[in-house]
Amino acid sequence: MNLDEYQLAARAWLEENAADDSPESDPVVRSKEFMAKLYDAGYSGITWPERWGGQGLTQAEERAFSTAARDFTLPIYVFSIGLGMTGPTLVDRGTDEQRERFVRPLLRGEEIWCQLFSEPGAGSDVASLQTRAVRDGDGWVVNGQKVWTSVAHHADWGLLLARTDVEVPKHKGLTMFVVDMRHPGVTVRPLKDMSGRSNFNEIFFDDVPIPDEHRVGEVNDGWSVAVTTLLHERLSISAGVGMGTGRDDPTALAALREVVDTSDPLVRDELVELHIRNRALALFNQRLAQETKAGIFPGARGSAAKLLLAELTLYQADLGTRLVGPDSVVDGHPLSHAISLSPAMSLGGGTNEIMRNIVGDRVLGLPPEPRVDKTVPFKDLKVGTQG
Amino acid sequence: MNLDEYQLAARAWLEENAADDSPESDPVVRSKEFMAKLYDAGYSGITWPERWGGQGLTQAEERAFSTAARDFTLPIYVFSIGLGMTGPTLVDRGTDEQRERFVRPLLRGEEIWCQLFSEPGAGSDVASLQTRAVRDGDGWVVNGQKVWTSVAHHADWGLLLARTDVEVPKHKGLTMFVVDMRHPGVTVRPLKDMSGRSNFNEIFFDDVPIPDEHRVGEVNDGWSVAVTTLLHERLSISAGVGMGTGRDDPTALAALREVVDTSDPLVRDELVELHIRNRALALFNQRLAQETKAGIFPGARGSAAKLLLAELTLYQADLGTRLVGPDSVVDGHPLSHAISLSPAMSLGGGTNEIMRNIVGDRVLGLPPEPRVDKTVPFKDLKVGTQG
Amino acid sequence: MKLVLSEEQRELRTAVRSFLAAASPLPKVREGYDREVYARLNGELGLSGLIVAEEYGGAGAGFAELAVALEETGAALLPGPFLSTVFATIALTEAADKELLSGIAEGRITATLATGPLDRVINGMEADVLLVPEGDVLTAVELDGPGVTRTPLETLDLTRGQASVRLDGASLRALGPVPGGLGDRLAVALAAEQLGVLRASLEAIVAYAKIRVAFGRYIGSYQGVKHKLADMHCKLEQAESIVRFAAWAADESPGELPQAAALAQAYVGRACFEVARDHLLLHGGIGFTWEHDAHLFYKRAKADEVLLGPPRIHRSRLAELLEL
Amino acid sequence: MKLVLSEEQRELRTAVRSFLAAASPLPKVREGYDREVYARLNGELGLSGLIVAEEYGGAGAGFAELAVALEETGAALLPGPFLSTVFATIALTEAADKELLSGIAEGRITATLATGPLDRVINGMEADVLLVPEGDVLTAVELDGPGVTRTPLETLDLTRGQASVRLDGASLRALGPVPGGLGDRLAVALAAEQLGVLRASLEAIVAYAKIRVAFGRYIGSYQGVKHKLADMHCKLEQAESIVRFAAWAADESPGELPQAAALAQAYVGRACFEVARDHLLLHGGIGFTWEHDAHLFYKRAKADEVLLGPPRIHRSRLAELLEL
Repeated sequence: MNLDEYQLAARAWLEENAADDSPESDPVVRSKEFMAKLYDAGYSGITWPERWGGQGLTQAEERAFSTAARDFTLPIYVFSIGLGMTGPTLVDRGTDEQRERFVRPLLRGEEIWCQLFSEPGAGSDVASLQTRAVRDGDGWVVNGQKVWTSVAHHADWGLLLARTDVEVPKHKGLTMFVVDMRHPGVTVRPLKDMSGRSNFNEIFFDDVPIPDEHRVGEVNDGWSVAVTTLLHERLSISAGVGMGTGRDDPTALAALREVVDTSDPLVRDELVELHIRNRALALFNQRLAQETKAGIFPGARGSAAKLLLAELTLYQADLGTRLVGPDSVVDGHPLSHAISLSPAMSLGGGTNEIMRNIVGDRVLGLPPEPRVDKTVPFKDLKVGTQG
Repeated sequence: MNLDEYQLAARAWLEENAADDSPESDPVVRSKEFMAKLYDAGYSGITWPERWGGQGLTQAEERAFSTAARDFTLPIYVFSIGLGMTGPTLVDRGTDEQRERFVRPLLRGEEIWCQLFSEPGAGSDVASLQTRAVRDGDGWVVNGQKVWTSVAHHADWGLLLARTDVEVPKHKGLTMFVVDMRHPGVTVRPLKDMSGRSNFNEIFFDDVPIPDEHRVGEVNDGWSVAVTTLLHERLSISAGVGMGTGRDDPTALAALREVVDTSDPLVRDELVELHIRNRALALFNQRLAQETKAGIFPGARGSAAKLLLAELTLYQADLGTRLVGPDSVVDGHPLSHAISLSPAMSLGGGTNEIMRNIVGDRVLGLPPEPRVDKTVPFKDLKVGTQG
Repeated sequence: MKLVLSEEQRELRTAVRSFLAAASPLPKVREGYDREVYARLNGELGLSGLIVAEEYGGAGAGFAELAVALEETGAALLPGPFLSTVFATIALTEAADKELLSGIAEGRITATLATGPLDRVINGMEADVLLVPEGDVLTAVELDGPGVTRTPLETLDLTRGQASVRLDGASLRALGPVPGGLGDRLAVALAAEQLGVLRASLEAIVAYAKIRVAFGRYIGSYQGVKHKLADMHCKLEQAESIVRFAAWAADESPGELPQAAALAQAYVGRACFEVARDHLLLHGGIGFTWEHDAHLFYKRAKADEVLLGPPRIHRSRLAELLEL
Repeated sequence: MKLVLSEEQRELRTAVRSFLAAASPLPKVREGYDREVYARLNGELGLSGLIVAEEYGGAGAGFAELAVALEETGAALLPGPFLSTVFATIALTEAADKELLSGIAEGRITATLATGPLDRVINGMEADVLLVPEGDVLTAVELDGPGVTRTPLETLDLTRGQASVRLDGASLRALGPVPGGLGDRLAVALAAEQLGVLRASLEAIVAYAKIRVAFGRYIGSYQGVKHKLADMHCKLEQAESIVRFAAWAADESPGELPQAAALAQAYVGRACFEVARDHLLLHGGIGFTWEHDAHLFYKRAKADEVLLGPPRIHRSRLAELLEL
């Protein structure tokens, strides 16, 4: 079967199996059922090793499937962290026992995963995290707080980055673990964002035990494991697998031109600007995709695309409200929701400042900032918010 | 005589004495003649101490004179550095002998001054300069190169900042001198700027002797003297004494509206934006002036005004060329000259980045950058351009 | 032209600022309109009668003073019908209604003004009286009177509500002519509030940049943050200068008022939103949370920017006034 | 749609780039048009005949290849009538004049095209032939023929001259119809050159930021510089994507060409000037000197931005094409 046939077959399967959204049923149950079907059809873990439950195929098939899936909204949201980040990390860095235990249940939609890196005091500086894992007999005990955790309230397992040594510089005292999210010492509290929705959680760990078999990578080598995860996160965001296509975006040109006065030349020119910025970024993204297909990997240049998307998102919602005027901010106008959510893309997955640093350092090869935090023992380092 | 009378008298005197520009005569001769008249009339060094040739009056009289002078273009350009920077520095920090020797000849228009701080390798980081002054018997000998020096080709004296100790950190090994610009070891070479004009010079010092009596301030305390000079420079720029009013500016709204198609709503809106930015800055400058009059000194907030002026200058010339189109860049169009000169304000007197640092550090009180250059002996410090 | 506050104006500012800091801190702001705070605001500081003529029991102050007060209520995101009552008071200039004006001056009556269709009236739920310009005539209706239905609207701005008002047989009382230049004066009043929102946003993020650490350094020490804050400060300086000018023009120079008012909305409205947005973004993830106050300023700034219409109307107005 | 260069296109790029680096470095650029460099450019690399059909002795290549070449001549600020000859070649699409086209392909004839009034013709002093669209008909005139007076103009752009051409009894030879979409193709060609100017400007300042020290650190390590350079890189990525798209549309998708061409001028023209400007500013004082090359890029970028008319015309065109 060549790639085109693969894509056609995938499309046919999706039309059969992904069409009915049955929105009245429980979304988690629906997700689990769909993942099981996906697994049975051979579309779960397309590029993952066969030995652990994947299909052992290449990026080409993965891309063909994504292309086929573009017109569908696959109900796999609760598995996005597992499939995009924690699963690939275990495949790359886990022990065989861990792969055996965790990968197949993930691919079959039996177990939901979340990722536990971010902390309120650390922010962009992930490695300055303060959650502690302390030796306790053969295992470990965890105490601390995590934040910005998607799907944690559904999760069975979490990939947890914790501090295991405060006497060494911050990057050198971290260890990665798999933690049981069903343990009673784990408290998941929904975190309301500025739009009033709760898409994230805060997690509190109160003497949560972890067996040493659930350690991923060496003790104090957790940062290198986290780098693997974050790499997968970035790939996953830029690929946007299974995410919506923004067809109903109230800030898009198609939507705005219907509700604004296009007889006003100034309004028309604003819409032209919107078109220009959209096309510029869309073509850049398409070029990156074509390059990837041709074997040129975008690497840190993907951070430029992410930065541009973040700025475009802010710009579009702002423009929409300015064009529509007073009506846009009352009575549940879709633009009202859009303007509330528009900062999200500039904050999640690295702030715009972090993206600019990455582009400057890794794409342009500029000299790094002098770092004050690379040699100081963690216990002597300033972190978080200092009154 | 109250302030209004003072201002009226000044205006009457200026109408009598500053009206005829006689552009055919030598501008330096004209400047010197005018300064002599200004001195005799009691308008030279209005706030400077009487003992050294000034009038011993207050900022109020100074401001009244400036207001009266607003409609005149006083032919004092070659004295601007002396009156605005080097003279006040000598009044503040010179010895009585130096004040006696140098201040009155400056105020009477007999001697022209330039200021010799900037170097090609130092740029914004003035204190990293490399021109050396070495002890030689009772005096000093200077070797090195200075740049961006206005009126140096006419100057009799220069206020020179030179390195006298390379074993200490960069700010602590500088000394200030008065140097004889007529000495044969001083070479003044005009420096052509990107518009093709030569408003600045490069200066080369080749074994130029300086007697120790011409040292200003203590040995190795030159940086504190330079700070005094730079403070006067900023005040002098923000006051804009005797400078043109931009009446003939081809990038101003008044000029542009005459040459563009204002029947196009998009063009009109661009002109509205130009108006908004101009008024915003003009009103800010007026507020600063009113505050100064009321005894609230702008301090580092003046750097915000300078930054805004720099950006406005770039924006206006850019806008003008965009509105006028192809004709604006050929055949000596005034906008062609304006676009060539428009970067000047962003580079002279501190770059926009330096201005933002000043506003951030001194107005907003933000924490400083970690500094790597404050403790290292100068000889071990990276400076200039490193291949 | 007067761009610097007088001694008395500075005292007024200090008084309003300290009062609001104590009586209406941000956690309280989230709870919405508090009549008791208003009673004290009016009783202790006389704010409701600030620009009401002395003959109606007000302080007879000018726009310069009003701008000082609005800057502070804006900075504090004071909820409730303060701005709307100011709008109404401005509208009553030529239709001076003794009962209404002295009620407002005493703090007994709160009011609002229809600045657009009645299906979005600011503080329509809290105000007692709604003023509606009907052609050249200013009319009034009691909002809790018969024939009036008001429904609260879901609003982006969590600190200033709007309501949809339906009049069905309600009696509109004609008060007199709509004053000339009403829109200009509303624009200046709103710009003063926006200046406060801008200033408070900048102050909040500057304070945070001095205590928040990333990679072992205060974030305010990074030029990526510092230079942005410097640019925001430049906007503040210009916005304040424009508001002082526009307030002075409203008081002293009617000929300059139209341009000054359009300039104020065109510049200050935009600057306020940009600063509030960047202040939120520079807080990082915490600024995106409901618990943090950043979004309150961001949303107020956006709601204010479009309060009097799509912002381009102020620019078009300027184009006309400049005879471009 | 093809946005990535093929192997052959990358080879062409390398060839042109290395040739220009050796034959026309920036110090030489200041000396102006060098016929010998052109002879080699056309002889060794066949650039003048790149898009001339094979039947007229050209390479018959497409806009994708042309864009590669123009990007490099732009990055090198190659002086002389290269772009103008490209413009003329494009104009000759439907009026294929064997003598002219094979002369161009052989590198024997340089040409230019009137893109506006004859009192400003790019490379009017250097070109041999001027093409003038007269209504629907393309006409040609020998620039050194009788009845032609040309006067060099003082131009902002020091690396591309313009001339005022006066025709006084000169014979205009009619060649055939002006091709449809001529303006679009010129816009794409110019955008390719602008991409080169943008890229070279960014490369120059990135290189400088790695060697210039201020306050004991490389200036590129300051976020004030680094973040600006990152934003400039974002513009480069988008500009390149748009140029590839527009060149592809010119070759393969005539229906998409008008929008792509207007987009290319609207985006790339602006981005090119902004990057060239910021590259000059970030050099500090040295960038303001005549000796430094920064101003050459800055001036070319500005001249290119307005070459085909005030930039707003491209935006208006987009508005029309989008049926807004």
